[in-house]
Amino acid sequence: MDIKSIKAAVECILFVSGDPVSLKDLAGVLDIDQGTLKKIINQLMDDFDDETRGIKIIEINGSYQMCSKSEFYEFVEKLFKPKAKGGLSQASLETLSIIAYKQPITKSSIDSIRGVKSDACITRLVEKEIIKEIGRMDTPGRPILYGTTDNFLRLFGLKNIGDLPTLKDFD
Amino acid sequence: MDIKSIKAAVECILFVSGDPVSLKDLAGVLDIDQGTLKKIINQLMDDFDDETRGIKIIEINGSYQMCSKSEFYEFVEKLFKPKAKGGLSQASLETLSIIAYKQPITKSSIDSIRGVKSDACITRLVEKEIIKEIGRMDTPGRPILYGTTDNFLRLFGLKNIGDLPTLKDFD
Amino acid sequence: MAVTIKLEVFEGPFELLFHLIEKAKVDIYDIPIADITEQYINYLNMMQSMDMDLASEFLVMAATLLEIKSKMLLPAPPKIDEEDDADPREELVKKLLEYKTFKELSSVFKEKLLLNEKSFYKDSFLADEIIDSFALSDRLSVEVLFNKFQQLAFKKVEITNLTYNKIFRDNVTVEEKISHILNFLSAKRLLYFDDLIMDCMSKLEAIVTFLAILELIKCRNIHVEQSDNFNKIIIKRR
Repeated sequence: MDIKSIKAAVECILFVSGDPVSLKDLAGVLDIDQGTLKKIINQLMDDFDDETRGIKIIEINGSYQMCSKSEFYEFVEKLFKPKAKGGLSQASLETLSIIAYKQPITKSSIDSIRGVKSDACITRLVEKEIIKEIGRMDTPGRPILYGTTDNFLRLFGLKNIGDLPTLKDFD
Repeated sequence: MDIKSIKAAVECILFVSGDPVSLKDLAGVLDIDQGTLKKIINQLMDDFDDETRGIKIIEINGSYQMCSKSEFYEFVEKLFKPKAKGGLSQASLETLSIIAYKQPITKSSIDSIRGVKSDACITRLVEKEIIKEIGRMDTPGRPILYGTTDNFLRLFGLKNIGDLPTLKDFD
Repeated sequence: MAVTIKLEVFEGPFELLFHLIEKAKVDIYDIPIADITEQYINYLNMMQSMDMDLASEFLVMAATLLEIKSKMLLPAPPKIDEEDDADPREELVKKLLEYKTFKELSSVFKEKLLLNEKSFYKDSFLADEIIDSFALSDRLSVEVLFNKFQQLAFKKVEITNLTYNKIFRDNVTVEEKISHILNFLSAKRLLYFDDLIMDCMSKLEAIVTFLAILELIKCRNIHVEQSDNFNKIIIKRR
């Protein structure tokens, strides 16, 4: 398979999938090594940067997904009146930012940083699949440890958790 | 808006929609006259012909829809392991061919042409939105009249129902 | 469940404290603790209708502030060792700064979210829908369809004098559905609306199910709730 066909095949697969597809799966089905494919996909992502393109490919935790470019939101909005995604409250955003940087973290640690109870925020974030239970702490009561999900990365346009804005002179 | 942005916007809208979008709606939302837009979309469709592209835009009854190129079906099939359906059964194809050429047609007429009951086939075709109820016959019992859908046109790559191969020495 | 009443605009004691420190335009590393404590307590007094849960947190902070204040008023104890001359405010300042960091980060997140909300993803195709996303000109060709029809046409069956079959209606009634739902609810504490609808064999049955639910709500037999948009709709017996 030449590079052109590989690009086309990746575009096709990502379009059909809708959901993210891992580099591993793509390499397997196209029968190419992951390193080479990664380079080709990076090229493909650059191709999508072109101003005649209305869609793009994003990378999330080693998987790729096709999505529309936000520049054209106004047309999409006019035409389809998409359901409001219902953003996040200030309190939920605070809770989320603590979890993002401090994960894995327990509810009581979050409460202590925020100075208030975060139960409602945590419930909402879990429901929206932005955070999830990623384990239990080995202390009495075995409190739940929370961490962020891939959906979190996608919602905030991050490739992986290392992509978070860095914390300056802190901690 | 320049041509490049219009192309990008159309790509974006068709991607988000998934379903066909009419030229009229596209022209309305982009605020361009339909004639100009049609020319630009034709250009865009040519752009998609490129061998690096895995998706394409098809025209159905004055609407446009984004779909994947069938060349890459094998990869998609391998990756997503679709249930071994492989499209339509012989019985369903028979039933569908009768409906396509004889629409509007009642179930009992189909039964009588095929010589067997077609209930299950019709149910499956309606579920797959390949055929639909298009009215009722004005006779006792008011039997349902079936016809093909836009999805039928899309599945068989037809622009409109007049595009069906004509029946020569028949009827 | 207690109704959460927001105390002015302050979500918690840290937020209020920050507000006071910023308003007083003082250095966070050198908080005039007596002044700030007074302002903080005045603020608490001003707030009449307080939610108890929140109030306790605000009160804990008031106590902390008072403790720091008293420590600072006391003459410094004789030094036992070098490290023991910690500023009583240090712990509080550390916590305030940590909170401030995340508060600032949350606005960065907010911007990112707003930007990304304008991007859309395609609904994921289920495995059996994949076939439909292709223009299957090579798999489901028109020729196949045409040939099928020609074969049939040559059977020369009589199409005239057709006897019409009866149309059978799905015979699920609203009454049956109502007892079905009530039966379920006598065995289980709650039901999900989605599950009820998914169990339906036909569109008509789904409609009948929906009508049954409406009827049960009207007769106050059941209670339906949804915690947020697009969450699962829960059906409970009243």
